[in-house]
Amino acid sequence: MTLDVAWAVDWTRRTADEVFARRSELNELDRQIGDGDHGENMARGFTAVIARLDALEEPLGTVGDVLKLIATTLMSKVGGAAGPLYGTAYLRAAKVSATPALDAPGVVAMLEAALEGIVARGKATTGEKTMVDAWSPAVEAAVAGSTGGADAAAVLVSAASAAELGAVATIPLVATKGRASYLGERSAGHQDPGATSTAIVLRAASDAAAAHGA
Amino acid sequence: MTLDVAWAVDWTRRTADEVFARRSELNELDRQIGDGDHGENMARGFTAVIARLDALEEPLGTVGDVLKLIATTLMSKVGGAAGPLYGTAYLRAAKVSATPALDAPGVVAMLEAALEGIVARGKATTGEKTMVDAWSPAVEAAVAGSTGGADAAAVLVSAASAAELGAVATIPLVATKGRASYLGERSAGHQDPGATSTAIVLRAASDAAAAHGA
Amino acid sequence: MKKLINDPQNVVAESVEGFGWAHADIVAVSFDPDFVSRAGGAVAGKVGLVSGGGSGHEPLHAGFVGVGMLDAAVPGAVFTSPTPDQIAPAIAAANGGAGVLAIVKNYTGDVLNFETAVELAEADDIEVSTVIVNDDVAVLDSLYTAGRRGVAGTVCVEKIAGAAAERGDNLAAVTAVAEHVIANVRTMGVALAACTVPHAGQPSFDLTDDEIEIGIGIHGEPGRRRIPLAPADDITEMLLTPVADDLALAAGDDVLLFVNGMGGTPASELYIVYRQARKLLEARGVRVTRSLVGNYVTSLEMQGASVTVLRLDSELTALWDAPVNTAAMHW
Amino acid sequence: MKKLINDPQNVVAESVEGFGWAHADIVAVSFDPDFVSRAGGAVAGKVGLVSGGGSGHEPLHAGFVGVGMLDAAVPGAVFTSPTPDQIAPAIAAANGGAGVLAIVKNYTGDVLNFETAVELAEADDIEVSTVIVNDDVAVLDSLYTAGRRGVAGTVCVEKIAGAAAERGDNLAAVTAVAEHVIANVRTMGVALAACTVPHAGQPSFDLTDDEIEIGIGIHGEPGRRRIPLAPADDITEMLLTPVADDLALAAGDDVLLFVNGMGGTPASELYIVYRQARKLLEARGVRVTRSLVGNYVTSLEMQGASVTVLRLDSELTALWDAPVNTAAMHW
Ligand SMILES: Nc1ncnc2c1ncn2[C@@H]1O[C@H](COP(=O)(O)OP(=O)(O)O)[C@@H](O)[C@H]1O
Ligand SMILES: Nc1ncnc2c1ncn2[C@@H]1O[C@H](COP(=O)(O)OP(=O)(O)O)[C@@H](O)[C@H]1O
Ligand SMILES: [Mg+2]
Ligand SMILES: [Mg+2]
Ligand SMILES: [Mg+2]
Ligand SMILES: [Mg+2]
Repeated sequence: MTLDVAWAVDWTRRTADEVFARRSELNELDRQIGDGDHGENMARGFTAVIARLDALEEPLGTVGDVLKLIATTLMSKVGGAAGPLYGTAYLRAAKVSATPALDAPGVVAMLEAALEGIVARGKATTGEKTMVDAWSPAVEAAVAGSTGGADAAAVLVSAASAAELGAVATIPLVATKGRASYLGERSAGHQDPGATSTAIVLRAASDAAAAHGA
Repeated sequence: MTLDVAWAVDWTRRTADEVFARRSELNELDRQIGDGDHGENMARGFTAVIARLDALEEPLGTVGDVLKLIATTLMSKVGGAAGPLYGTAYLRAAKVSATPALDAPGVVAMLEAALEGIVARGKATTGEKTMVDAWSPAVEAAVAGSTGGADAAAVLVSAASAAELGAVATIPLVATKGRASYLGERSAGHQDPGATSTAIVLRAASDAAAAHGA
Repeated sequence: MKKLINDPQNVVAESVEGFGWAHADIVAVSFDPDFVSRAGGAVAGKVGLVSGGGSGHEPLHAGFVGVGMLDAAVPGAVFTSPTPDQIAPAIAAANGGAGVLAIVKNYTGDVLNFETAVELAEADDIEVSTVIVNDDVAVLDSLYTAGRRGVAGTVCVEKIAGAAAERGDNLAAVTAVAEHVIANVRTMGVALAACTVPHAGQPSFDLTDDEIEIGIGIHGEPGRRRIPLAPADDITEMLLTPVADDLALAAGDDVLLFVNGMGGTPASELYIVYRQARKLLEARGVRVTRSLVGNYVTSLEMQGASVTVLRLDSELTALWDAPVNTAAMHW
Repeated sequence: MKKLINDPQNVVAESVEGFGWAHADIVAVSFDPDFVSRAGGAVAGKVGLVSGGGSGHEPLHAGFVGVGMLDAAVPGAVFTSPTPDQIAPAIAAANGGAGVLAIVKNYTGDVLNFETAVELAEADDIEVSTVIVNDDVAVLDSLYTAGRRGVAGTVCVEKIAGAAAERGDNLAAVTAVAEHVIANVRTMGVALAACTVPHAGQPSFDLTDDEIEIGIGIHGEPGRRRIPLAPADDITEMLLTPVADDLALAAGDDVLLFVNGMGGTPASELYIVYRQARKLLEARGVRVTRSLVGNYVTSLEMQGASVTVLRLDSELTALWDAPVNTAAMHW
């Protein structure tokens, strides 16, 4: 199977729905160790993304076109740290996805590009209690899955599960990047909001793939 | 019996003790319908009064001297509405008490002068929910007692009791003078702080008289 | 109660001392009795302006001592009028030989203590005239009250009378200008949350999470009525309408629109109130030709705001625009 | 949560609109994308100054747009950095042909969004240099953090670099002055009570009635440590000492002492903090030659304060004293 533009659009809508549904949860996670706006930022961004998707006069041609629309919208609407980080992630992902559909290696390349974008902008490595701690295991899991012969949808299942585990695994970490780092030791004991939203994004991708895999 | 300078000093110390003891209660009454400082104002004033009494090198010669010391101290330390009102009350009372001791008519004259001073400054009549509603029945009771042949101490007992009843009777009133008047109808249902401190002052006078009547 | 204070009894003295150090180029501070006067002392030949009142309304009044505004300010205990033995020396310190205007907010305590102080000053041969500021339209009928309170409009009186004194008007003329401002300035305020007086240790009134007080004064008193929390635009209308009605504002009138913060309200919220008040004035055909937005007459950290409108004519406008150099107002 | 707002989503837009109306002589407001620039536009031949950041810190930054300070300010959502598509047009609006200095507070979001905006502006052939303000000594070791935050010291950078631009310094020189200020300014803050972001509806952190947060930033984040409430003099010492130590202040140094209110602190308390901070500096032999006390860099209605010290030399002093005409700073 491959994942086409319809999948990409469905992924986006599912991401938006889940971000809206978990907006307060993300705010609350950010309130514990940051400034309490991560849910708000993501919701504002995805509201604009959906508005732009809805306003499209003709369907987009490639997965990359969808991802680029998301990238530019998030960059111009989200602000904060998440805006440029997710913006760059989607932009880099778009660049390697200029095709009508992605197979498993295509999905891996897309996820790798996203992570590279985040690291290029944010300069964080794993263990710093940021969204990198969700993206990085997700990419590793995707690589392993694809190498082992999994199809695109299965690759996304592994990536999403790894991101979720990664997000939970940020709880004991002491932040050394982003706003939570100002708290020092006090940042331990709380789950990173950006890692949590990353898990949301990747689970939406996987759910959309499952729905389209029929 | 007559009430001498020692009585006046004892009256003052008892007033101070009772004001200190009931400072929060007076603040709280004032918080309900005013700005919450009446206990503070009275306590600041009587702290200064006691300090000046304690600093005296030789005893004062007349009851009026004691009252004048209180008057000038309250005027310069209390501020707010209570400072000038009590200040004038004690000043006028001092003027008619320029004698080593007061008999019953002397006590009546002193109380009448105090009330006149308050009315002259504050322009309130009875029923406006002010200290006048304690002073006025106190003076009436004192006049009645003295006319009926009561001695100085008994006159003060009547005055104090009347002041206490008068203070309680301010509860249903709607204030039309002072800060409580800004509340309009909402001032009803609360006891006036100035009327309450008046009852404190007069009960202290009566208690001091009882102690000295021996 | 959490406050950045030491002993509650020393709040005013310590704060005024810090104020004096921070603004030593503008003010001089005297202690025992406590008052603030212009650095350099009274200006010979100029009418002196003195105001004062309870503390807790900062920057009022000490923040307005300086060229173009007050000559002296007298801080009482928090929310308590100062005493005559503070006010009289401040009047003397403000006297440059041309007499002194005392600007008094209409509260029983302030009026009585200033009255006595003025008598003392006059006994020392200082010519004093007094104006009573009473701009608060929340106090409806002075037959049944101690009269309207003096609130944020006091700033307008101090600024404009100060400019008149600075340009050399005599005492009668400065007094007339002050009365002219008083006749044309009205205010109404709202509180979202009470303030806590240092000695009290608890809020000055109790509001639930969805109630506000309309028609509050500046001493933490409860207001005229308690209503459910409403959008800023609606609240602003409840403040602006009685002010505009009381002034009988008509199309073509020029006004100063002054949105005052009570101490604990973010500037952003004050501008939201300003925006709506301005819309409402313009809908009446009134032109807002001057504006002031900020914390000028506060109630400690009270959350809330007041809306003040001053009807302007060309003279008042010119006096408003005249240079002023004080700690809290400067142009 | 009680606020004088309408729809939480419109807080910034409505507030900025009101701000623009109130100060139309000083600023012009653009919407979609939202930014504030000088009335009259960029000054030909002058280096332009742009700053911006999340809203909720008013008067920072829009209140500092005007002659002698900023040319444009970019307000983001509350406590959220603005986006490149707002910042880039603001840079263009500030460009008088001599290039633009972007003054960025050191937060990941601000740095990243400004980075992108600067790239966009440079693509339009505008010369831009960027300085990162990082005065907050509460953030101890930048090895383990995103680096020290930019807080109240930003006002000093904007004022002094603004004066350098106004006197005609070129971009390199204005940038050097800004860097010089940044190298010599340090801040530390305390919160007594958290603030409530409009969309959140609950306080940004929870403190009991006898706890305070030492080392807070300006976004309602919790601080470095939570301690029991203490007298103002003790708290002030906890703020001033790390600031003075980090600057290695020595006897004979001249400094600007800046006590900043976080939005919900009465002016009287700020002066109590100022008084003690000044005493402590003087005890070190340091001379406080300039002072600033007030709400300049706020966190909505947070109760708290910060202490900023800027080491002065004669040039910085002269630039600080240079005339400035903005909504929130004027001399
Ligand atoms: N340098 C960084 N690299 C990667 N992710 C980061 C970095 N800094 C912050 N983040 C992520 O951004 C999230 C916060 O986003 P958000 O709350 O929207 O922005 P802000 O911190 O500006 O308020 C954090 O939870 C973290 O996952
Ligand atoms: N015009 C008046 N005549 C008589 N008593 C008055 C008048 N105005 C106020 N009072 C009394 O003063 C009391 C308040 O005193 P206080 O709280 O010390 O002063 P303030 O109102 O200035 O805060 C009221 O309870 C009332 O009894
Ligand atoms: Mg955040
Ligand atoms: Mg009172
Ligand atoms: Mg009082
Ligand atoms: Mg943020």
